[in-house]
Amino acid sequence: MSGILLFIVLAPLIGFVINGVFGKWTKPYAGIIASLALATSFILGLFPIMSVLNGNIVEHIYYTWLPFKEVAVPMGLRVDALSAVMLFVVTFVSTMIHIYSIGYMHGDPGYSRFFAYLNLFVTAMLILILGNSYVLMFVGWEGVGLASYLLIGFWYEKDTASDAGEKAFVVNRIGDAGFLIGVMFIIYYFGSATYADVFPRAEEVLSPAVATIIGLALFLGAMGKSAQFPLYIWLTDAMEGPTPVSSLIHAATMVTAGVYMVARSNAIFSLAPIAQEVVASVGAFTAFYAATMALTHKDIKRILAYSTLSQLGYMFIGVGIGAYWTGIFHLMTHAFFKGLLFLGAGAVMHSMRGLLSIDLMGGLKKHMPQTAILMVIASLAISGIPPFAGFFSKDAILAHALEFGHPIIWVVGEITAFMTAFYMFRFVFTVFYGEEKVPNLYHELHTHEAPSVMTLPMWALGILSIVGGFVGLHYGGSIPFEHLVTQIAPNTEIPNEAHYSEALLIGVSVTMGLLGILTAWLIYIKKILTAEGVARTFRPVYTLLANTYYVDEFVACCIVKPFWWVSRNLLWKIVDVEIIDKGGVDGAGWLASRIGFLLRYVQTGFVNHYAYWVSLGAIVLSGWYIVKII
Amino acid sequence: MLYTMKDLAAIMPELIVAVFAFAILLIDLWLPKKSKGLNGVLALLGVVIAFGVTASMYSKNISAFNGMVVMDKASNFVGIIMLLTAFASIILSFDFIKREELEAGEYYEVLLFSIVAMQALASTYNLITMFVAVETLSIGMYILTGFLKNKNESVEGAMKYYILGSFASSFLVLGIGLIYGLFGSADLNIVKAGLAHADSLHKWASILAFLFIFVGFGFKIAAFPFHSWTPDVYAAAPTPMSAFMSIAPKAAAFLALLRFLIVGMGPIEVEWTKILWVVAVFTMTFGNTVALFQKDLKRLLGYSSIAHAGYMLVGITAANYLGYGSVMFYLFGYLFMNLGAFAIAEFISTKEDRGTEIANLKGMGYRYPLMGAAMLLFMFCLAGVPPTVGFVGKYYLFSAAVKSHLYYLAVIGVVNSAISAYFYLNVIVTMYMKGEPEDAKPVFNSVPLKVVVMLGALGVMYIGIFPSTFLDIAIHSIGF
Amino acid sequence: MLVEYMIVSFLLFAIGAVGVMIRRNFLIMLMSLELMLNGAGMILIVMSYYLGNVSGQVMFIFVAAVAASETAVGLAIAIMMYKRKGSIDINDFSVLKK
Amino acid sequence: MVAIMFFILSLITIGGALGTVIARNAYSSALWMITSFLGVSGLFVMLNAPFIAMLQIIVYAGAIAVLILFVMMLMDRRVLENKDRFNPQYLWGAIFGAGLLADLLALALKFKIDISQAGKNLTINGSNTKMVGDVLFKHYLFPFEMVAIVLLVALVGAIVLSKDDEKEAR
Repeated sequence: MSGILLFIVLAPLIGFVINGVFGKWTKPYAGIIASLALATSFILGLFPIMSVLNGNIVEHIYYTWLPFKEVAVPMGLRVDALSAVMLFVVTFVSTMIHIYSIGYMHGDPGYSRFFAYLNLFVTAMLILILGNSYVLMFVGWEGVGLASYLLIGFWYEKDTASDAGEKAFVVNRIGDAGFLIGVMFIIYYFGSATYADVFPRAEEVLSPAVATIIGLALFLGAMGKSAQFPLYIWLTDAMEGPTPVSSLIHAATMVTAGVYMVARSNAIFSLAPIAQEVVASVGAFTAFYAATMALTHKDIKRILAYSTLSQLGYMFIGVGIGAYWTGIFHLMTHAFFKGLLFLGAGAVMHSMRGLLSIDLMGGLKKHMPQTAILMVIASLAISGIPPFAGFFSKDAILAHALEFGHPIIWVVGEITAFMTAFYMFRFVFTVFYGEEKVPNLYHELHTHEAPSVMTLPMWALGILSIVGGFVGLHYGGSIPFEHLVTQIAPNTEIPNEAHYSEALLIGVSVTMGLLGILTAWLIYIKKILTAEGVARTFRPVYTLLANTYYVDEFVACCIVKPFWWVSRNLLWKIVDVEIIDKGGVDGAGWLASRIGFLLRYVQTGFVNHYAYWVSLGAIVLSGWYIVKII
Repeated sequence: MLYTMKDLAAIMPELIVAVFAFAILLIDLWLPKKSKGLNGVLALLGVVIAFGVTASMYSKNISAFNGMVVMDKASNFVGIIMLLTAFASIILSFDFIKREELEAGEYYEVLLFSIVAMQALASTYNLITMFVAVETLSIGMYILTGFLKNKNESVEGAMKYYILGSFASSFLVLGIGLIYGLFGSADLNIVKAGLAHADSLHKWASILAFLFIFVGFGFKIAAFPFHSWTPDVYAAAPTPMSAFMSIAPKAAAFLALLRFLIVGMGPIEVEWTKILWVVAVFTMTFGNTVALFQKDLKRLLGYSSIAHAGYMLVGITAANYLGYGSVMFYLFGYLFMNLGAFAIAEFISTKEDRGTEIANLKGMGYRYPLMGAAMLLFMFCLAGVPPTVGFVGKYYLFSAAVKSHLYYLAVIGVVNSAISAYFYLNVIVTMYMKGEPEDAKPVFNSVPLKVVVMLGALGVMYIGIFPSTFLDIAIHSIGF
Repeated sequence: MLVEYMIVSFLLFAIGAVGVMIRRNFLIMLMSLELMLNGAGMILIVMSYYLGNVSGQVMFIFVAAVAASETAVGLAIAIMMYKRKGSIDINDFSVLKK
Repeated sequence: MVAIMFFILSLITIGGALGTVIARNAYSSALWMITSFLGVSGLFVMLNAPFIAMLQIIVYAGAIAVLILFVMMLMDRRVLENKDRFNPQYLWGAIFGAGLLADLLALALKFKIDISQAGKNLTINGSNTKMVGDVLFKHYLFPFEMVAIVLLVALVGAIVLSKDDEKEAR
């Protein structure tokens, strides 16, 4: 088993080396080589997963890093229930996206480079999830950052792309500093960073205050990687990368690393209620905030990017309230349907020659029937409509939020669910239904269905988007997924758990989702039906329709428009662009440049002035002691 | 008082290097113009033999010349660092000297004599010997900085280095004078004994003496505010020499500083840790902040070396053996990353013939994939990204600070290394994401340079992944 | 008398330091450096006298020898400067900055 | 008597130093510097260090000063008589110098050591030179050898830097 475990990580690395070093020669087969490497990983990964399902923990240590006195870091790989889920999700989704990319990236000059980077990314991600210690996790953490950054800037000829890459790296470094501080604290208190050493002793070693500090530091890292408010700014810019990258890295796998890390550190977070509260609140706020953002955008990839932020917020609610398994559950289902949504968007872009605005699209269903169906499936899943996958996971999170005593978060979550359904179906209805908005556009662009090398992986994800949630059903009194994950990440014990009728909660959730879809339908489909001819012919019906129309108007004028306005002008333009983007990022840059400017006065080029500094140093340092003695 | 063979054994590595330096001095006179390259080979040979001797005598512990010279693990460890640096710099110099038509004999001779001085600096407990050694190596460095005497920048660099270096060493002499006045000797063991039962006034006066001596050492290791020569001199000096002087003199000066602090100033540890705390924080922050605005690779590396001196001061400030050992280990790792980065600076300035502006790195990642990948590695290593040696080194430096309960210092260090990622990253961005220059020239091959770069990359990775042996040696090298 | 002797040597040192910091002529800066070094070296002789210990005088020999060789290199640099720009004003040599 | 001698000699020393720093042209600076060195040498004699006093005259006032004067002869007169003596921010330099001096004076005033042995143990058989030689070659042999290297390096360096180059300037 130890060889299999090692080879899971090595297979994509070998792919990376082949495509990276011999890229010139392997170019025509780069995609196939990369996909084969990943498929190998996936298949090999099934063995440890089976073993975990039988109740074992697979852990092998390969060599010991930094063996010095009390701090030794055994480098090994570990598959337990938590990493088994991640392993399955990462290898499966990656394999699908690799296959899809064979079609999508076809003809790109950097074809082999692209696959080399993708393989590098998967290697790092596997190190992140399979590592048996925080140190190894950090290695993977930095590795995925690097790969993501290389992939965002893949089309480096575009200035926006390289800028976005840079931004991603810098914002992530802020988070990474937090993570590193957390890890240093852990090493300081436990004398080790290995999970097997840290978690069993967490309760006896850590006081609540220390646990809170460590938790918050780790969460800062998670905020950077998983793009939580206010460190989310890099994610939307990261959409400059090729669409499969957005799908793989910025939706399905890498961004969930933060959620995984928090769930992994459950022993620490469970000791720190304040840190948990922060995690859940930030998650809830991000979920809501990002959903309002998604309402207004017209660029299909940005809509999906904001939607990703929002869904990540849900996951943080799940892990923040202490029901870690719900967060991981949503992580899994989200990987399926969000991966699919991005691939669908990629297929649309592919056939629309890179056009992104939903204003230009409409009625695409006729030209791309398979994509349309898949997108509807994915949208139903994300909207939380049973029996699609998203329903189970989202419902689990929200139900636990209420049960663990967070009613406000529950309310926010439900409102967000409504908005989610609305913006997703706004997207679906405007793009795939209705009429062509620009006459003859499709004809000129030769819009057609994507090749089957792209649609087949989409179908695979589509099927999982439908059935993937069934592991969250009750089977004989227990939920199998919960049973699996809580072995490793038990729920935080909450005194006086509240009990609510499950049917009612499900009812509310489903209603919210349906309501959102209905609203979108009324606005984007119904509007077309209010042709005046119909109105004149059926006078009594007209009143009804008119009334319905009033509802539309009402919704449009009194709810949607103000909301629109607020979210666009206030939240997006002011908070997002002005405060966070300009104030935060540019402000930091500005401040740094001012400081640097001042400091450059030190280096005037005149040797006299340099001597000033030397003597000033001597004076200040000795003056310090002179003053003390006199 | 007789000096015996034992005394000579203690200065064996110094003697070998010095003998080769004299040999070059003599042989150079008879060499015809076109075979001046032999000087380089001779210098290389000397360094290799001295390396072999140092390594073979590694665990010896000899005190010679009335305690003026000692050979212990620490001096040998630093000796190995210096000789490796010298080895790489000499290899880099081969092409450089040919291209710039420099006087090869004098160049190598001065280089070898400065190595002798550094070896002496690293292996003495006597302040006056330290002073003489510091001056010898400084004079060597002034000369090497000004070696491109047809370039205004080079003359300017030498001039600045000279004035500031002499300025700082005057402070050093002042401090030595005060120490001598207080304890009647410049020998650190006697100073320690005297300081152990000194009254408060004596202690206070010796802190001032320490401060003046620290000006001298701070200048050599480029600590704020004695750093100002660094970027100018690095930019001005011949690139192989910038590489050399960013590592070897620093290593020797750090060891001398450690000896001075641990042995001589041991009894007033509480006080000097406070001073070094402040200096370390300013040094790190200054180096990293100003480096954000650099447009020239060599200047960037100059500021980055200031910042790295700050990180190493963190290890000293921790004042425990983990910290001291980490400094040694960091120096060892720094050797590989910095040599590699400077070699790349040399590479772009010669191969493309366009100087060392960072903008000239454009598209390098694709035109020279192997060199680009190596540079990426060096930058990540300098930024402290795992699994490179930079990460391991910083990890140990900061954990030594944490061990001594200097949490703020550790946090400032971590934040600083996060800031530093930005400008190292900028180099990578330029290499991979800023397009290609229009006037890309065809590739030349310079085997020695590539060898240095590849060895650097190998070292950075290998020590980063399997640091245990090296760590063990480094940590146990400080045994005084 | 110890204090007076120390004050003289410190004055010498400080005046030399001021000279380095305010003069623009390289040669005069060089001379100021000599003053500094001499002032610092004088401490050794003063201490040697008051401690009744001759090693201070020996140390001064080293300082003097080093000062001489330093001056030799400094003068070589002065000649380089003069050859390059026909000036030994340090303000003409301030291209490297920032 | 001793006090008067000390006063005169230190006046010469300090005056010479001030003259060096303030003098308009480099020639007078050099002469002031020689004056100062001679004053220091006189102080050394008072401090029972006749050998070092001679060394001071030979090395500093002799070798170094003469070397500097030689170099001046190579240069154009204009170069040595700058119109701007001081750099524009000289005030800061003066302030830092004053600060340094204040620090050092405070140190001097507080400095206390055991001076019961003052002026003793500096000779063997009445010869200071013998004593110095004895200590130099017995205890300080290693730094002495190092000094040989310093001198050699400086010699080679001075030659290589100042020698004319056939190549065209760039």
